[in-house]
Amino acid sequence: MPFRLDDDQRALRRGVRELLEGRFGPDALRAAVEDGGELDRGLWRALGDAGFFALRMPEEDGGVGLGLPEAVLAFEEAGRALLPGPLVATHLAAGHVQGAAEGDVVVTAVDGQLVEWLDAADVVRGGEVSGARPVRSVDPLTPLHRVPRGAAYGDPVAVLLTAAEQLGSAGRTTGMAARYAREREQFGRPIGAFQAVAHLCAGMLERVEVARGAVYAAAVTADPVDIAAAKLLADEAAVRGARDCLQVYGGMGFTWEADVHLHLKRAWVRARRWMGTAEAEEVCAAAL
Amino acid sequence: MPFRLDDDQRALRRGVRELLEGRFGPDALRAAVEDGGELDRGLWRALGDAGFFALRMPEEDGGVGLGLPEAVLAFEEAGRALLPGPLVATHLAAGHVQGAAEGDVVVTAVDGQLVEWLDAADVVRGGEVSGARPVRSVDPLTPLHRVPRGAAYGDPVAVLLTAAEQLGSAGRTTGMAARYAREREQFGRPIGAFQAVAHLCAGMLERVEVARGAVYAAAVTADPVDIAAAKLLADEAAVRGARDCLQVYGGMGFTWEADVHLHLKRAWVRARRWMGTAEAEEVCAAAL
Amino acid sequence: MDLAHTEEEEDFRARLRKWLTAVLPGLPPKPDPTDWPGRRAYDTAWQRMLYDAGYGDLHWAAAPTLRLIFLEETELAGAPYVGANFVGLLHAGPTIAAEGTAGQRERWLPPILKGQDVWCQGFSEPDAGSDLASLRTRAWRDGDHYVVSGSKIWTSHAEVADWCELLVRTDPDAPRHRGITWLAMPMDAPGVTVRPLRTLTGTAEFAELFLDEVPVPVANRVGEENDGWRVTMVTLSYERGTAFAGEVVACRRVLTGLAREARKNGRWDDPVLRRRLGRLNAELRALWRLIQWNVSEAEATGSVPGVGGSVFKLRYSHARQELYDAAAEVLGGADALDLDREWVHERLSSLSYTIAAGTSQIQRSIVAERILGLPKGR
Amino acid sequence: MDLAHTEEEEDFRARLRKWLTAVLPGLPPKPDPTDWPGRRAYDTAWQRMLYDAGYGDLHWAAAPTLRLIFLEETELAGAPYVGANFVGLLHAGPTIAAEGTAGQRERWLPPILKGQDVWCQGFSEPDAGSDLASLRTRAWRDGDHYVVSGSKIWTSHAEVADWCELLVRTDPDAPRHRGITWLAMPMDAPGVTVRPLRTLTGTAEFAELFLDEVPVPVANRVGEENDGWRVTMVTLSYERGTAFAGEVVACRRVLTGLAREARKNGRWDDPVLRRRLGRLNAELRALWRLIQWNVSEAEATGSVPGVGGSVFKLRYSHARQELYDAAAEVLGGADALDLDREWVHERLSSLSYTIAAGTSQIQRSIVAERILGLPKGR
Repeated sequence: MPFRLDDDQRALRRGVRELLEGRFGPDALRAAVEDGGELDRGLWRALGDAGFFALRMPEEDGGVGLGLPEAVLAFEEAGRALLPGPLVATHLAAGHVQGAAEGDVVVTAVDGQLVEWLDAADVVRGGEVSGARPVRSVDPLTPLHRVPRGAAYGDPVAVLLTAAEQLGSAGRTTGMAARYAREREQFGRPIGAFQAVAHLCAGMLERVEVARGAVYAAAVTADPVDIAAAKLLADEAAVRGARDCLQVYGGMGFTWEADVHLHLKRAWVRARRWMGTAEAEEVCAAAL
Repeated sequence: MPFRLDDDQRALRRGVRELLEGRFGPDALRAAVEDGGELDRGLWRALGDAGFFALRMPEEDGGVGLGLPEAVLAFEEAGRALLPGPLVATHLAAGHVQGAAEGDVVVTAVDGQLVEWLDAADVVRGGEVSGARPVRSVDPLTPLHRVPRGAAYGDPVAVLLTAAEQLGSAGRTTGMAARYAREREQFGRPIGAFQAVAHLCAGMLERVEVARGAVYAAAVTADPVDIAAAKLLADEAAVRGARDCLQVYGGMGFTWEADVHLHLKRAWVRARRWMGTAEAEEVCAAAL
Repeated sequence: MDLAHTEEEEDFRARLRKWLTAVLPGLPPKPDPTDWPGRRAYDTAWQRMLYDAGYGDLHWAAAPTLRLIFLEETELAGAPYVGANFVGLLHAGPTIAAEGTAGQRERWLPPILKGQDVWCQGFSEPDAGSDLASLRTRAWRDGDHYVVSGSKIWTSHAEVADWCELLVRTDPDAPRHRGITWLAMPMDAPGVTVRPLRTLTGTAEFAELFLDEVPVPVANRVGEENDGWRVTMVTLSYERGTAFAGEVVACRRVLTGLAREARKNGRWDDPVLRRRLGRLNAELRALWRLIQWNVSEAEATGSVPGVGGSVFKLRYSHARQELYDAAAEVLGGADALDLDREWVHERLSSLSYTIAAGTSQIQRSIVAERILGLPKGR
Repeated sequence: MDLAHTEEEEDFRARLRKWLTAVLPGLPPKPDPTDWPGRRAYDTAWQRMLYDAGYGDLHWAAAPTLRLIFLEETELAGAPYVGANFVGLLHAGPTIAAEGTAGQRERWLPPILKGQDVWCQGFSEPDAGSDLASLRTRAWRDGDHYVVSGSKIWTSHAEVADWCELLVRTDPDAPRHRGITWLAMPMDAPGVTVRPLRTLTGTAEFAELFLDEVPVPVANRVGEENDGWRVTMVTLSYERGTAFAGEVVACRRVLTGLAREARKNGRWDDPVLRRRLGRLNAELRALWRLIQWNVSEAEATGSVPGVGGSVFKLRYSHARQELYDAAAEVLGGADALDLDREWVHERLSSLSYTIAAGTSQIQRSIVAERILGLPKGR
C-alpha cells in the first residue's frame, strides 16, 4: 500500500513543472492574460508532444500508457501554473478525436450551460452549441460562452482532473502566501512572524494536504464518491486558498499585477465546472 | 433616537447585577450545580421582591411599569450570572398567574417537546405534561422533562428574553476569556499577547456587540423579524463565545470547576428553546 | 433606548425626501466609470446642488442622527453618494475643520462644500501598507516651503483632484509616530506624477503618486510640524464611525434584490441558500442597529465614534463579502461568472474590504488591545 | 501511488478478522466507566489475549501498514481499544524501546505487552499547559535516588497504574528545554497522592498527581540526566502520527449511524443537514487517506510521522467536533440535550480535542514554522 509518489511519478511531476516553467513562465502568463481569448497553439502542440493529452492512452495506440494518478499529477501542475485552455476536454478527447492526443486539435466540451474556449476550439463535444453567446468572463484566462440548451453532468474523470487543477492552484497560493509572509516587512518584522498571518497560512496548508489526500486517493480508486469528495475539498482549498493569499498580500494582492486574483477567479470558474458544491455534497451524503 | 441606555436603564442594570452578585455569587452557583434540580425559593422570592418578574406589569397592577428594553437588560444580567430557574416562563406569567409576579409561585412552560424545571414548578403553562419523562439534561443547571405531545411556538417575548440571556452569557464568557488571557502566562508572557488568543477574544467581542445591537433593537421595536434576528445572533454569540472561551482557558476550561462549561451547556439548551436556528433563519428569509 | 425620531428629525426626513423626489429625475445620466473628468463633473455638480439646497455641510455640521437620516434617505432614493468629493467631505474636510487655523478653514472648506475643489488622499505607501506609521515620503524645510519626495499609493480621483491631503516624514530620527506632518499639496505643483493603478476588478479605480521634490508652502501645513499622526487620527476615527452607513443601506437593498432574483429563478426553493440569505438579513439589520448605537453614543458624549468603529468594520467587511458570495449562489451557473451580470463586479470589489483602511487582522488587534485590555501583541 | 494491499497484508487482515470473530463474542461485558479497577482488569485481559494471539507488540514492532490494518479491523469489529494500556503501549513503551538500555527494555516492556503493568503519564502541570517545557516539578539527586516534588495533571488511569512516565526538572538553571529528565516512577512509592479530576463531561476521567519528596531510583532514568526533552519528543511525534487512526474509523462509523438515524427520524429530508453530513463524509474519508499517506511515507523513509501529524491533528480535532455538533442536529429537540442519548456525552468529550496534546493554536504555529518556514512568532 505505498500511498505515496513513486520515483517515476516524481520524475513526471518534475518534468511537467519544468515544461510549464519553460513554456509558460511569468511573461507568457501576463501575455495570455492581456490577450484574452487567444490560445497559444505552439504551447498546445508542445503539451501534445510531451504527452499531456495522450498520457492515459495505451502505448500501442501511441499514448504514454499511464493512469489516472499520473494524469492527476500533470493536471495539478497545470493548475499550479494557471495554464489556460480546455485542457480537460482535450485530454478526454485523446483517442476519440483525431489530433487531440498530439495537441494539433483543440477540443472543448459543453458543461451545463457553459462552454469554455469556444472560439479557439476546433471541436466541441458533449452538447449542442448553436445559439451560443459570449459571456464577459470573470476569469481573464477562461473565455466562456453560454449555450441555450445545456448538457448534463458528464465524465467523472473531468471532475477529478478539475479537482487536481484546484489542488495545484491551492498549493501554489499557499506557497505564494508563505513566501510573501517571509519577505514582506511591517511593524519592523516579516509579517509571517505575526500569528494572525502565520496561522492563516497554516490553515491554507491544512486544506491543501487534506485535499491532496482526497484527490490522490480518488485517482487510485476512481470511485465516484471519492471523486466527489476530492472535488469538494479541492474546490474549497483553491477558493479559500486564493482568498487567504489575497489577504496576506494585502493591498498588493488587490492589484492586477499580482497573480493572486487570477488564481481566485480561475478557482471560482473551476468550482462551478463539472460538479458544484451542492452536487458533490449530495453525492457524499447519498453514500452514507 | 438616542439608541443607548439612559440613566435609569443603567441604574436598573447595575441594580440587577448587584442583586445577583449578592444572592447568587460563585458559592451559590456551585451549590446550585451540585444540587441538580433544586430551586432556591428564597432567591426566587428575592427576585420577585426586586420586581424581576413584575417588571413589565403596569404600576396600577402592582408592577414596576417598565418595558421590554428593561426586561431585556434584566434577563441579560440573569444570563451573565447563569441564574437558574424557569425565569422566562415565570416572567411571562406575572399578571396572569397568581403569585408569579411576587416570586411566590414558580411557573414553567411547555416549549416544543421540552419542559424545564417541571419538578420545581408550581404551575405549568402552554401545554400538557401528563406522561412527562425526565431527561438526563446536558446542563446541570436546567432540569428537563420530555412531554409526549409538544407545544407549538409561543410568545415572541419568550424568544427575545432568551436571546437576552444568551447575550449576557456571551458577554460574560468574553470577559472571562479576556481576563484569563491577561493573567495566564505561557512561554514567558500573558497568553493574550499572542495574536492567536487575542484575535479569538476580539472575535468573541465582535459577535457580542453585533448581537447586542440586534437584541436591544428588537426590545425597542418588538418586531417579530427583529426578534428572530436577535435570537439567531445571540445564540451564535453565546455558543461560540463559550466554546472560544473554553479554548482560551485550555485544559483549565475542560475542568468541572471552571464555569466555562456551564455557560456552554446552558447556551446549547437556550439555542434550542422557543426558536431554533433553522426557524430563525427562515423567519429572517421570509421577510426579504 | 429609543429608535423613534423626534418631530424635528422627521421633518428633516420629509423635506429631504421631497427634495430628492424633485431633483433626482433631472440628474444627467451617470458617467462611464472610466471617464474621470466626467465623474468629477457629475459628482461636484451633485455636491453643488446639495449645497444650494442647504445640505452641503451635512457630513460635518449636522447632528449625527440627521446625518444618518441623510445617508439613509439618499441611498434609498438612489441618489449619488459622495464620489469624487469623498476625501474632501469625509477625510480632509473634517480634519481641516477640527485642526486647521481660521484662515485654512476659510480657504479650503467652502470650495469643498460648493463642489468646486476635489481632494485626494496621499497616506498609503507601497512599503508601508497596514503599518501606516512607517511611511517614508520625506519633506525638508526650504525657507517658506517644504520639499517633498516619495511615492503614495491607493489614491482615488488623483487624475482630477485639486488638492491632496498628504502625510510626510519631517523628522526621520523621531519615533515612528512623532516625525510625521500633514500637508495640503496642490496637485498641479511641479514634480507630481500620477500613474493609474489597475486593480483586480480590471479597472484603474486608484492611482499611484510619484513626488519628486514637490514644493509645498509651509502655510499648507495643518497642525504643528511632526504632529501629523495625531491630526490624522481625527480623520481615521471618523472613517471607522458612520462612513459605511450608506453602504449598509445599499447592502440591504442588494439583499432584497437577491431574494427577488432567487424567487424568480427558483433557487429560493433551496433551503441552504434561503437560510443563508435569512442569516445575512439578520446580520445586516444588526449592523444598521450598531450604526445607530454608535451614532447615539457619539451624539451623547460629543465624541467621534472610536474603537466601536473597529468592531463594526470587522463585521461589516466580512458581511459584505458574504453578501456577494451569496449573490454568486443566487445567480448560479453561467451568470455567477458573467461580469455583465449585476453583483459580479461588486463581488470583486468587495474583496478589498477586509484589507483597506486597516486589515481585519489590524482591527482585531485594536479591539483586543483597546477594548479588551489585552497586552500589546508582537 | 497505490492503495491496494500485498498478499501478505491481506493474509494478515484475514487472519486477524477471523481471530476477532472468534474471540470477541467471549469477552466479558464492558465495565462501568467509573469502575477503574474493573476497567484495568478488562483492558489488561484484552491485551493479554492479543499477546497470546501474537498481536501484543503490534503497535511497536509491526510495519506501519500492518498496524493500520490492525487498527482498522479492531475498530470495525468493535474490539476494545488500548484503554488502560494506552500510555504503556503508545507513549512510555515506544520511548523505552527507543531510548532505554537493554536492561530497562527487558524490565519494563514485556509486562506492558503481556497486560501485566499499567502505565500513566506525568507530563502536564497546571501552570505549564501548552508550554510543556516550563514544567516545574523538581528532582534532586540523593545518592542512587532522585527525590521528586511537584504536581502533575491530566493523568489518566492514575488510580490503577503501576508506573508513571514522569518528566522532572533536574537543572533549574539550564535553558528551559535542557534541564528536564525522564523517569519511570513506581506509583506505590511513598509521597505519591492521586486526586481524581472531574471534567466538564461530569466524570473523573483524569487525575492530578501530587508528589511530595518521592524517591525514584536513578536506575529508573531513561536517557541521560537533563536530556528528557529529546527523549520525550520521540513519544510526542509518535502520538501525532497514527495514534488517531482507530478514532477516524470510529468517527466514520458514527457518521454512518447519524445518517441512519436521520433517515429514520426524517431529518434527512433537510438539505442543510444532509449536505452537512455529506461534507463530513468527504472530510473523514480524506482524513483516512491522510493517515494512509503519512503511514506510507513513514514506512518508506523509516522515520516516525513528523510535522505531517500536526496537519492531521488540526483537521481531525476540528472534524470530530463538527461531527458531534452535527449529531446534535440529527438528534434535534430534546434528544440533543439528553445525556442518555448516544453521541451527547461524546460531544462533550470532543471539546478537548482542540486543546489536548497541543492546542490547535500551537499546532498552527508548528505548521507555519516547520513546514512553511515562517519566522518564529512571538
